[in-house]
This record gives sequence, structure tokens and C-alpha cells, in this order.
Amino acid sequence: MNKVVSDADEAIRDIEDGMTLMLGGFGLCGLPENCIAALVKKGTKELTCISNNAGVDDFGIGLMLKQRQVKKMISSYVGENAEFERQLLSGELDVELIPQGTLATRCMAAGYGMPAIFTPAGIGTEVAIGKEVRNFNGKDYLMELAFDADFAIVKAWKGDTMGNLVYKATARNFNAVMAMAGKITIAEVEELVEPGELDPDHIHTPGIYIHRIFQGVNYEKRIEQRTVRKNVR
Amino acid sequence: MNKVVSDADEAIRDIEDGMTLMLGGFGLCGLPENCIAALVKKGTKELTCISNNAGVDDFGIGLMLKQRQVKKMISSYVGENAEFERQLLSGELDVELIPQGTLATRCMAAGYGMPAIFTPAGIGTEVAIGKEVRNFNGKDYLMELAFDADFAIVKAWKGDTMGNLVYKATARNFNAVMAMAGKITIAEVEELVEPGELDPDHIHTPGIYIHRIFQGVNYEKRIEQRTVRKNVR
Amino acid sequence: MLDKEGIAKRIAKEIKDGYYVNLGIGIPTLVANYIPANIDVVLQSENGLLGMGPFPFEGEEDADVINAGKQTITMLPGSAIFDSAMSFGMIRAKKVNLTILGAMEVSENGDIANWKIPGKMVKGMGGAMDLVASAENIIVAMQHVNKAGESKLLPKCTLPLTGVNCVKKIVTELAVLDVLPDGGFKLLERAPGISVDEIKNATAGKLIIEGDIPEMII
Amino acid sequence: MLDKEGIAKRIAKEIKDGYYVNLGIGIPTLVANYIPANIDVVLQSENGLLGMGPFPFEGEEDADVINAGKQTITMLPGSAIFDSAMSFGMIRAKKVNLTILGAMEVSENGDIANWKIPGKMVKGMGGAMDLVASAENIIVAMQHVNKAGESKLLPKCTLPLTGVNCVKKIVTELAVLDVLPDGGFKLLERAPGISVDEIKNATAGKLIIEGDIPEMII
Repeated sequence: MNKVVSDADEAIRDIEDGMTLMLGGFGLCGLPENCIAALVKKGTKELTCISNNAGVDDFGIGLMLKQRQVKKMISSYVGENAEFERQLLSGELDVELIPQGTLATRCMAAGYGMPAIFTPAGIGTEVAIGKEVRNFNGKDYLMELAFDADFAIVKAWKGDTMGNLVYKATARNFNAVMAMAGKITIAEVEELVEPGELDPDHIHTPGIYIHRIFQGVNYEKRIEQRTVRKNVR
Repeated sequence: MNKVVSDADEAIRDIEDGMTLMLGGFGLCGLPENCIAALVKKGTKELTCISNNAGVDDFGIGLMLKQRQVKKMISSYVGENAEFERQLLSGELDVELIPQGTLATRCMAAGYGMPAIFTPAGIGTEVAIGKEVRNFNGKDYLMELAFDADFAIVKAWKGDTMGNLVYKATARNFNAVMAMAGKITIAEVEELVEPGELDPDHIHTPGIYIHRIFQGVNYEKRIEQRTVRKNVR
Repeated sequence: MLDKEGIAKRIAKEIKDGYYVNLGIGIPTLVANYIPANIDVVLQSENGLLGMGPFPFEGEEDADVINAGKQTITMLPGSAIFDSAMSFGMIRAKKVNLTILGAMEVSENGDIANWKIPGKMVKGMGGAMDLVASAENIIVAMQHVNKAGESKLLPKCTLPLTGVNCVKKIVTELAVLDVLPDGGFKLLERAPGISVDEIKNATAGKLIIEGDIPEMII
Repeated sequence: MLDKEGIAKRIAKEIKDGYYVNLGIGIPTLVANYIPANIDVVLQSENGLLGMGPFPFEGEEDADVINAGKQTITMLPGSAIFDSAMSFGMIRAKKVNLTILGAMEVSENGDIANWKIPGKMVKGMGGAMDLVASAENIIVAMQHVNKAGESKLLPKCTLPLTGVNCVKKIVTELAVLDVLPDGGFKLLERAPGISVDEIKNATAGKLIIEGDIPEMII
């Protein structure tokens, strides 16, 4: 059960040009920062990235966009990124926008071995174009297919050497669903512990879904919208 | 947010003859013992029970079977119950056997607002009779519909007054999936605590899925197969 | 005429004890500030949180605790965290009682457009399509007319749709209106100092006015 | 001829380092006792556990810690608990590397029957249909012939099926056989003291014998 790799470089060693990657996180929260940095360093190109967002200009997937490593983004929301907009308008980048719940559920479907799911999201909109519509109990649903990703890259708070993962607060987001969905799943964690140190009842992603794990370094954990209270409610 | 009821009698007060109930647990593990006792006392009849198992003669759903309260069982495995067998062979009881994973996933589908799911379980067997078969990527799947249950009754280890639940070890089983799936879900817990006492990261069933909750009493927690080690491995 | 805070205040009155509520970005976010203290309401943030609290005090921000608008927030006692699949699972399963969101256009049959303007950079629909496709009860918070002075309450939306036949109620700076099941905007209340005629002039879609229209009480 | 423990021992040799394995009830359960100490294997119990350990010591049984056979068990360091939906999710997604289960009949094209005998009380399929429909690698542990002396390795199953085209390998008291992708039982090994002819006589389905068949090493 040798899942531990030394660092992000080793974890992503065999990610090749043209592959499809899932990247966990929501906004800048819960991003696999170490693996993104390693991908930028490696310079892997023509990637299709499945990720709810595309980062900002100088953080998250934005760093990969800047290096022109991304051929296509599959996301639900891609604002807050000027370089993204430039590449999109110039035709350098392809974008497929899909509803956030559809994105999450298509990941889950992959992790749960379900080839397709039904959702009402997008019925009557351009999202439905070309898709099968099916009525159940008087309500229309779109059939959406499970994702097929070569790698899923997620970030957890703690993990053990067997790949069991625990996320912190809202950094769980897409990490927990994408962790199940990669043909190979890489997990980077803030703290890597020995088997038995995590309570079996508190594990969010069982190790069976994780193929490689390492303890990341130098997490910036940037805040996208720092909002604070001026006074007590 | 008034979800707390005083006891099982109050929790099941409006369960009526002919309704469809989901009952959590696997074997005798994680059974909602208090609610089952209250249903036996109330004498509600003609029930359709969705439950992985049917208990044993004198424990679990077996107690309801003994009182002839069950019209139909929807289960994956119904051994270990002589009275069950008698009623089945005499035609008093109807049984629909479905694969365990299909049972679990049809519950999840209800809790996740998905009208149907696809599973390969049962392809080429009598389980597939009358069901839609669909091929994805060269493999056949059955389309199975989400369950529609009037009530789901589950048992958790701890719960707070807002309905957030935590299960213990393998007593999570079907409890966590059925908890999401009832039109009304009743949770009985070994320990009822105040909001804030459960770690938000460790909650297995968010309170939004739970409509009624109470602290149960006198749990027997019977063991079906007591197996022990004779000597150290 | 209401300001944004006024719209938020009026919408807050629609929230009932025990509700689970999802608040969109913009005016809907402000609604949280006006929920009556005597009722229990749980706010869902679709990135994976039930029990969203107010912004943190300066210095207490946690990068791992954000809402769907990517703002740093706090968690109230009784909060629960879950992943994105379960979050939209509970939305699709109609466990969220009320969804409040903004719109660019609403049609008289309840269609909503709020994610895309042809020719402009499209940022994406985020969770809006999931929310409007599933919510039992949707209130739209928006301005009655756009910056060009054109009505946003239309016979038919002109912009790409986010969802169809879904909006139940609209609160604008001028009025409160129900979208009737058979179509049409039924005028329920006028904003303070606003006449029925002003609302008529600002509404391009079918406006239904029956009897006296009271001024809203905020 | 092998006894049940012998069959379990021989199957244990098929388990590789790093495997996640699901063991059915009966002989498959015994396999756990013979997994080599020098490899890491995680046992999945489909009621919702990865990392199943041995039975507890007397007095340490916990009603909340059971396996899919409803037996009290223990959890090893690194265990993870999950619900029934995720359990079968990981099975369907082929994350479990090997499934070992018993059978009443196996056909030469890999069909398996192990849940129902017409005319007898049917207890149900439990998780067997899910497991055989999804597992990449299925080994059947069973007796070569039934109590009436009839072969359980058939051209075609006579009992209601549990799954089709799924069994990859069979270990009986007499032999180890592969089920070939194009059909047929390919004889790989003989049990100690068992001749090829004895295996031929006990096998009703198409038996493929190529070259010398070695005696198995346990």
C-alpha cells in the first residue's frame, strides 16, 4: 500500500500533454496549490481542466492559464480573471460552462460508477441543447454523463498514508467529489499522518479512492474576498 | 426550528395504515429500536417497509411482522426469520428483493433529487425483467427509480436539536442514506445534544434532512452473530 | 421607492420560522441582515455549508470558511459542512425552502434570465441554474427597470434563460408582485410613495391589478 | 483434495500487495486468515467499512462494528467508515480490486448463480448482484460438485442467475480454473492427489486442458 510520494513533482510526474484533469477547490478555497505549482513548472500543455472556477490572474488555475497550458476549461463560473477573458475572446481557450450542481454530480457519478445522472438544471436553457430530456413524474430532466478524467488532484486538511482524507470546513467543496472521480487521484494534504491517527468515523474520503498522497508545503491559502464585520450585530 | 419531539410515540404519531416507510440499519445493527417498538404499540398496518433486512423473529422489523403490520417488504436479504418465511409462503406478505447497492442508491437518489439512476447490478438476471436497459460505453445498465417514502426512520449515535446527525462505526450503513430520503425523516439518537456540540466537519447527515428528532431509551443493540477470536493471530 | 436595503428588508418578511434559505449574491445577501430575531432560519451556502453566520471580526478570517460568493464568513452553532454533490443534492431534493436571487429579466410566466448577455464576457451560471430548476419557492430581488430605463418584467425574456416557469415572487424598488401560475405579474404591494401608474409604466409584461393595492409595510 | 481451509489458502495466493478485496460469506471469509503477512491488503465489507480486522477478543464485541455477514469484527488502523451508497459506489466504480465469493453454479462463459433455488425459500441476493456486475476480477470459491454429485461447472447455469460473464477464476477442492473470455474452463492446477481425469469427470462444462497440468502449491 505504497501511496506516499515525496512531493508534487513526483505526484504529477506522468501527467501528459492533452490529458483531462479535475482540480478541486471552490474559488481560491481548498486549491491543490502544490500540484498547480508543479504543473506550471513541468509545463504540461493542451490540458482540459475540470474545475468549478479558473482561479484569478496570479493564483490557482490562473497560473496555468498564464503559461497557456490549458486548452479547455469545464467550469461553472470563470469570472475574476482577465487573462482568462483575453484567451477566451482571442479563441486560444475553449470553455464549457455547466451548472455547478451538474458539475458536482457528474464527478460523483464517476466516483460512484454511475454512467449518467438526471438533473433538472438547465432545462429550457441553452445548456440543454443536444442533450436528452426525459420526463419523470411530470418534470423534465436532462441526462448528463459522468466525467472521465485521467487525473483528479485534490487538497485535504489531513490525510494518512493509506489515502484516507479529512477536509476542513468549506474547503471540502469539490475536493471530496473529485477525489472519487479520477482514474488516478492525487491528494495533497496539510498534514500527513500514520494510519490510525484519523478517526474512521470522521474520514470524508476513504483511501480506496486515493492513489498518491503527499504533505504539501508553503500553503498560501489566499482569500478571494476578505469580508469582515465592522461591529457586532 | 422545532424538531425535537418527546419520544418515539410522538415521532410516529401520524404514520398511518398503508404508508411506505424506510427503516435504517443493516442486520440488527443501527436499528431504530424505539420507533419500531412504538409502531408495534400503535399497531399501524398494511405498511410497505423499505429496509435492507427484515430483522429476526423477536427483534427489529420481525416484531412488526409478528403483529402482521407489514404488507410488503422491499429488501436485499431477508433470511434469519421464520415468521417472515411463514407469511411469505402463505401469501400474507409480499416481498420485493432488490440488490443491496440498488437499494442504497435508490435511497440516495431520493435524497439527492435524482429521479432515477443507472446500475449494472441485475443485468441478465430476473431483477432486470420489465426494466429499461441502457448501454453506456459498451456496458449495459438498468435504470432504477428513486424511492418515494412517506417516512424514513433512522437511528444515529448523536444528534443535535437542529437534526444534525453523527453515526457510530458500521451503524451508519443505510441510516445515512435513508435519512436523506423520507418525505418526513425521523431520527432517534442515543444522545441528543445542543447545537454547537457536534463538530460541523464531522456531521454525517445535515439537519436539513431531518424533521423530527428525539433521544431514545433502553437500547438493546442486539448482536446477530457474536463472533470472537479464540487466540491472537 | 426602496433602496437595496429596503428591498432586502421587505424580502426578509417572507422568511418563516424553520426555513432553510439560499441567498444569492448582491441584494439577496443583504436579506440576512433583516431576518427577524424571533425566528430560526438556517442559511445554506451552496459551496457546502448550512448555518452561515455573519462576516468574521477583523483578524478572525479563515481562508477555509467562505460562502458561495467567496466571502469570508463564520459558522453558527449547529452548522454542518458537506461536499458540493450533497449541497446540490439537497437543493434538487427541495430541502431548501426558499431561494432568493437577483435577475436581469423575469417573464410573466416565471422564466428568469440572469447569467449571460450576448456579446459580453460570460462568467458562468454558477449554481443559479440548479437553484432555479429545483427550488419550490423562488423570490427574485431586482430593480424594476434596467439602466437604460427598460422594464425587466417582460412578456418574454430576451436574454438567454437561466430557468423556466420558476419565479414565484418579485420584489423591486417599486413593488411586490407574484408571478401567477397561469402567467402574469399580480401586483401585491406598492413601495412607499410609488403609485400604481408608476408601476404600470415600468412593467412591460402583463400586470394584473385587482382592487386597492396597499403600500408595503417594512 | 482440498478442504475449505485449503481452498481459502490457495485463493489467498491470488491477492497482491495493495489490493482492496471484498470477501463473501463462507469459504471466502476464511481467505482473510491466509493473506501473506508481507503484503498490505485492505478488506472491504459492503455494509460500509474498509479495513476490516479479525474477530474481537471475547468481551470486546461492539454491536456497532459488524461485517456484511453480521458478525462482530474489529477495525484495523487506517480503517474508514462510509454509508451503504458510497460502499456500492466504490464497488460500481471498480475501486475494489478483487471480489471472492461462493457460488451454486458457474457456466463456461462466466455466468454465476448463487442466490436462489426455485421452490426453496429465497433469502435474497444481498450485495452479490452488485459485486458480480461491477468487479473487474472475481474469483469463485466453491465445491466442484453439489451434494447430489452433479457438476457445478456447467455449459449453462440452470439456476436463476446472479450475474453474467463475470467470473474470472474458480478454485474448488479439485482444481484451479480460469474462465476464458471466449468461454470454457481452462484447467490451471490440480489439487494434491487429484488427477486430470477426476477433474474431467466432475466438470460438465467445456474443459480446456493444454499441456501438463501442475499440482497446486499451497
